[in-house]
Amino acid sequence: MENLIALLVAAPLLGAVVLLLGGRRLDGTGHLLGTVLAAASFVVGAVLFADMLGKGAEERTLTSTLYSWIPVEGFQADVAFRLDQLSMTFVLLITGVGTLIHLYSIGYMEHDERRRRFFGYLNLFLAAMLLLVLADNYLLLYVGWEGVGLASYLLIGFWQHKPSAATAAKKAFLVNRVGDVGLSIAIMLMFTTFGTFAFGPVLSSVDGASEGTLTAIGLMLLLAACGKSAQVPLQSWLGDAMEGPTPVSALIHAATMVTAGVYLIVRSGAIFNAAPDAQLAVVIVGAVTLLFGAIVGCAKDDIKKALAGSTMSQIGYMVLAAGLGPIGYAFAIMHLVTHGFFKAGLFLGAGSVMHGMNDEVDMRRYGGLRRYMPVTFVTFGLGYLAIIGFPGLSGFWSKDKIIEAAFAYDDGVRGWIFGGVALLGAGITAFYMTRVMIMTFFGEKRWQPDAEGNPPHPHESPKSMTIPMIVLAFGSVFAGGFFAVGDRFVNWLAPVTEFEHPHPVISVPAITTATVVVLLAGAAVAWAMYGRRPVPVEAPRGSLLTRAARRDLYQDDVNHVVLVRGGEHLTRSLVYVDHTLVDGVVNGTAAGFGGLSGRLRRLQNGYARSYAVSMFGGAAILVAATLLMRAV
Amino acid sequence: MNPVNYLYLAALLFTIGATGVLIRRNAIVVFMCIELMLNACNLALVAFSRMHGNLDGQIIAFFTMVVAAAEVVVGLAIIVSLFRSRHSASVDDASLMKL
Amino acid sequence: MSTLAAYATSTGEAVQFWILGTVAVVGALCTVLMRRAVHSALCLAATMIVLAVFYLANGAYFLGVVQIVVYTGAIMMLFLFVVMLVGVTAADSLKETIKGQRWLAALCGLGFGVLLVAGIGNAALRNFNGLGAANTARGGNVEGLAALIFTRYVFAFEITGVLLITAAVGAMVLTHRERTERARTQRELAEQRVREGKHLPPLPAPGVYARHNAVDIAGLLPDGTPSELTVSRTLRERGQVRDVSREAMEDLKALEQRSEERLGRDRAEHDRDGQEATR
Amino acid sequence: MSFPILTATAVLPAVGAIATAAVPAARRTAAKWTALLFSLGTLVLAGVVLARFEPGGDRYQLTESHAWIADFGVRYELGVDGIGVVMVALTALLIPFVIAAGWNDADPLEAGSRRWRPTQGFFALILMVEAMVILSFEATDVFLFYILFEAMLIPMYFLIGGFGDRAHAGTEEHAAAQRSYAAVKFLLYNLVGGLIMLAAVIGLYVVAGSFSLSEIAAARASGELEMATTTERLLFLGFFFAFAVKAPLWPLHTWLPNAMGEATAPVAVLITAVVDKVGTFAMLRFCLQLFPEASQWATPVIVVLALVSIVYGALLAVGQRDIKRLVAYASVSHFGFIVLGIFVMTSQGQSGATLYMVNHGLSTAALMLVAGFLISRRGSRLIADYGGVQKVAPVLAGTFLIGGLATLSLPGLAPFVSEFLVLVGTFSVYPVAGIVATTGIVLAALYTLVLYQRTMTGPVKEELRAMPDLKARELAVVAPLIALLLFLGVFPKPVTEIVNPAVEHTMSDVQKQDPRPEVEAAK
Repeated sequence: MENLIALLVAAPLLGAVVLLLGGRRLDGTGHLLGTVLAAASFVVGAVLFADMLGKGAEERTLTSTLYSWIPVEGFQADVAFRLDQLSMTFVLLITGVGTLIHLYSIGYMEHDERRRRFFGYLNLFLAAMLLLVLADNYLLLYVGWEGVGLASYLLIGFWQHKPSAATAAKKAFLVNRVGDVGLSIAIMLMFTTFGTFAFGPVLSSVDGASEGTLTAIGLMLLLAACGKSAQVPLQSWLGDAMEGPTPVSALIHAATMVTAGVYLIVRSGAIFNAAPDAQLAVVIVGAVTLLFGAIVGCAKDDIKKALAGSTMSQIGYMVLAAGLGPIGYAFAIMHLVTHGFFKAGLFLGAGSVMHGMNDEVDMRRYGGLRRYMPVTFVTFGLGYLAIIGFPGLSGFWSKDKIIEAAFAYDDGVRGWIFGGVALLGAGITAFYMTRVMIMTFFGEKRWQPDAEGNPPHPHESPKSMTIPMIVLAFGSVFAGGFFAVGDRFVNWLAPVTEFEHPHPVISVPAITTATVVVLLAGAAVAWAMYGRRPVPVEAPRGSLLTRAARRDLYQDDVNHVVLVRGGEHLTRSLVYVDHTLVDGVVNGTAAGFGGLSGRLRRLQNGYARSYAVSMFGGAAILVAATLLMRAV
Repeated sequence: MNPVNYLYLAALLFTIGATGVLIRRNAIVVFMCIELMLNACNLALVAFSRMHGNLDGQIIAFFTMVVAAAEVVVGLAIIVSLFRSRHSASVDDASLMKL
Repeated sequence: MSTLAAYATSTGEAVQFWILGTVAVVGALCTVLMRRAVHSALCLAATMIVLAVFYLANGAYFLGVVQIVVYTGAIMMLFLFVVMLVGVTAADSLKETIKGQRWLAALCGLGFGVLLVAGIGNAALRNFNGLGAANTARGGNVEGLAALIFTRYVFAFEITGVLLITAAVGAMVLTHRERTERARTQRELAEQRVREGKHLPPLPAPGVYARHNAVDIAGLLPDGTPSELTVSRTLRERGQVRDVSREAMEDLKALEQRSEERLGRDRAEHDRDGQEATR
Repeated sequence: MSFPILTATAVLPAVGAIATAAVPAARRTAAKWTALLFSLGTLVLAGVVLARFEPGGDRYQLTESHAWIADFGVRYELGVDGIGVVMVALTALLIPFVIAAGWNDADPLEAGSRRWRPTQGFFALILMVEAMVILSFEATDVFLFYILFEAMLIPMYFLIGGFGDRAHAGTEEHAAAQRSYAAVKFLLYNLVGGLIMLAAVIGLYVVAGSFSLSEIAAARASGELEMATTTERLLFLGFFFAFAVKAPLWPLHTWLPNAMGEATAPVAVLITAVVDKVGTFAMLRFCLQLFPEASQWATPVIVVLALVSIVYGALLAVGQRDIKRLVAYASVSHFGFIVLGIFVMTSQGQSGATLYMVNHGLSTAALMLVAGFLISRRGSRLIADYGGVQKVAPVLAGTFLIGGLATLSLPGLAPFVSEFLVLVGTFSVYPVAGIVATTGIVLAALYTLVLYQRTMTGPVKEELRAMPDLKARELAVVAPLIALLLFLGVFPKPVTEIVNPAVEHTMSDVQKQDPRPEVEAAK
């Protein structure tokens, strides 16, 4: 069984290699190959899952060491895999959703001449993401971590001829790199503290290390998670990342890659448990991002960017839960999985809408689409209900648990604050998702012709696109309930992540009621604002908050002024300094010698008599020297 | 009188000759000044010969004369051919020793 | 003779040194300072003769004679010969053209002289052996020199012999111009003149005046300026052409003035005569 | 006595240089093939050396020793340790690529140009450089090393000054002036360094009475040879200065951008990937081994200089408008990492530094050679003259991206392994320095991706519409490099196995131990 683990990674990797090196011969069949290999990986995952279910809870962890990667004195890094319940969850999510999105992409990318390469990149992403969750040490995790970053870079910038796509790709990679610095430093700290960075030894010897060191490691891991999972303050890339094709947004920037930060925190739970300050930082980051993403999501008119804001916000929930410690880890992962279903479904629905609307993304130019795209409408609607936490659907089960856990944080003021934030977030979520729903599928048609003047002809998407949407909709509806009933999911993960029952500051039924009330209120407000009045095609100027939210609460502007402009000035002045000062000193010396030589050259006037004078003077000096030496 | 005075005289003549070489532009006169310097050296050598009581100084003076004769022959030949080509015997006219 | 060569100088030698030494220094200075090369050469010859006397006085009889024969007799004559060849009467300008050269030269000369004098003055040169023994050891100065030249210095001697021959050949090579083509006949020269179209007739004759040697006086053109063509190029280059153009005009002017005076006086006389006649 | 294989690795390219130069002027292709075959032969010999080298054996292996200048105790002494053998292999490996990449670079320019470009000379000079670099990696006699260290400047000078990049702004005369400026600057910088080193070499002989590395090191280790503290420090500085110019370390780096900018891309690779490595290699072999105490004394300053190099080089790379100068400044940054790894004196740092030398050679070669192919197509070195290349030449863009990703040390590619080892090695003794150096990876991403974005993505520029993709020859140059980068990225063990024992030796030279971890982790 251990040997199958490598196969999980190898299958999509093989696909990536073949598709990227294969050349145009594979243009006709490449997408099928990519999809088949992704599905093969899912099948292997399913086999391993079945095997795992057959074992006792404590014997479910599989490890497999392939070979010694970097053997250096005192520094041993292996290519080793660990498959436990946590990784298994991710493997199934990644390969499952991944396969569906491969399927979807066959239709979505049908007219793109570079479809083969797209599938190559998707396979590369799958391989890297699986490596990330299967790695048995932090360094190998780092490889996967950067690998998904690369795949994300390639896929965001897939339409490279669009300067905005290329810029967005670069931005995503760079912001992620800032997070990577955190991961690097965390690994180095682990190495100096424990002499190793393999999961087992590090996590089991946490007790020996000082709390300060652990807090430092925790904060660095948090920085890494912020980069990858688009948490404040490194969230700015996610909105721009929507420049990529929609399946990419669904797979990478909603369901899987952006949740890697949550995985990292949960995986390193032992470290965070021993460093409460770091945990607090995680919770704060989660809470802030939760509100930040939700507010941004309220103001965006671009359907994908609104969904991106929502993603940010939902991951904020997960990070918040992960920061709560053993009471939250399992819920974080549970929300991660349900979110994977409904958010991927929502994105695919959005893609389907765009597909039918000449790639229009502005929701103000949609309207009344429910009659033209019934399947999309239904699946999107189910996803919508799931995400706002409508009782009974997936999102309700997972989000409600997180809100409960947040109220249970620290029994006191903190519980109230973070519980309140989580509750407020649920309300805002209901508001902006209802807004998206209404603007897209209800109301009157506000369709506009595209740049070439063709009016849109909305139509239902082909089967290859609708089937994945339907499957995901099933997940959106039933997964949460399946997980939550009898604490199945919690029990499944508990051996890895530990679990404690949360004790909220107020009673659980009260919280549940409050949640339902808040989300109904949010939805009602949205209905009042967008459902009962016509939506203007041109966006109104809006309030101060709306304008700020449209601009991502000015975070990009701050980045631009501080980092981009500042950086430009810095590099420009450094280039100047290098040229004038560092080089100038040398060139100045050279010029000085040149000038001196020029002066001295005049002594060489060509007149023999002049030379004779110098000879004579030299002779005189020699005589003088001789006499002096004799005299001394 | 001390025979050292011959040395003083030789030094004086040598200096005058050297200064002449530096001052004059006419190649022939420059040559004469060089001869003057050589003669001054000869005088000193002869005086040394007398002081030390052996003849080696005179031998060297003798060789000096021979070499001076050879040098004059070649030098004057050079001056003549220079004059032929340049219609001038000034040493400053031959200032090609620079870039 | 042997006493002369001894280290103790006699009063006579002292007197001779001071007189002839002065002459030698003056001769040397004149060599440097005379404007005409020929004068320099003569002054140098005088200095050399004085030096010959000093050699004799120092007991270097052979060298003294050689100095007169070789230096004064041969080398200086060679100098004079070349001076004549190059232009005997051309006077050099003593104006310095290289900036600072004269000052530097003077400074170096003075410094060097002072250094030499100081060096000699500092040297311990008090005990002289005198040349007597050396000069008489083999029977005389010449024999003594000969013994040395042909024994210890024989290689140097032979090499200087080679050097002399080389120098003689070198001088010939340097000054000799090989005629590489046949000399042109008079006819060819004439034809060339016709082809070039200048001076077809013979060059104009120099000016001829009764009072002058005519060759060095340029003939005058109709406007009274001298014509370059009428005098030899060599004379021109030496600057020995005399310009009489102004002289002639002045002569004429003087003549006219004189005749004016004469005529004026005549007229006055005539007037007076006339007045007297009318009276 | 066994076959002198080390001498052979240097003699073969030297013979090749003569043979190439001797090919008649009209038969340019024959000369190219001669050069290529000789360089491949050298590669085979280097492979033999690598195979005969036993990682666990003596410190110096395959040694040769002959008297040379007996009066001064100068010997012709060769021998390779793990680091040397790796560097020899790297050099022998890269030269065939350099030759193949520069296949047409030295052809005569179009008619009407007055510049004379002797094709034979170009390839002969490259082989000459190879011979000297290889021998300098093998020399264990300080004097012999010094001679080679200086002598390799001569062919390099002519390669830089004589065979400029065809792509240049402005007139031919202006370009020639730039080129000669670059060549003279290269020469002067290195000569000044060499001069100071010569003084130190002589000083070492005066103090130690020998030029033999092993003798001096043994005498030092056994305590027979006592050096006064000041003497040792001065000698160390003399050596270090020369190597820091060569490496190049801030602020002695400014010759590199000029030289790399003006030279043809293969020669630029030769400079940065091969010749400059002699500097860092010599720091490891001579500075640390001969002057361990002084090396430790100077470590704080050198670490700071290396950090400045890393950050400064990267920032300047961001600010460049010229592709080749950008790569040059990136190299300055990378050399900062190498020097950092050498002087933090931990096993990880030194293994990383050695590995870095190899990986930087490969990654810079890949990036620079592809950049050279790109530049030769458009005839411009300015980034602003490009755009949208990805659309017309996807293979070229792809290889360029991989070269760039290697430069920014993406995990999975070889440079990551070495960079991380250097960082870990640094962090374990100087945490702050480690953190500062880590920020270099963000800047590396910045300059690489900005370069890629501006040249390869966006709308296609009008002038580039007809640009051809990589030809077979060019692909044959780049593909093996990329394959190696990938291979060493996922499986660096073959190299680390050879390097590790040598690093242990060096660590014992400087009498340093790796810091123990705070907590003994449970197994």
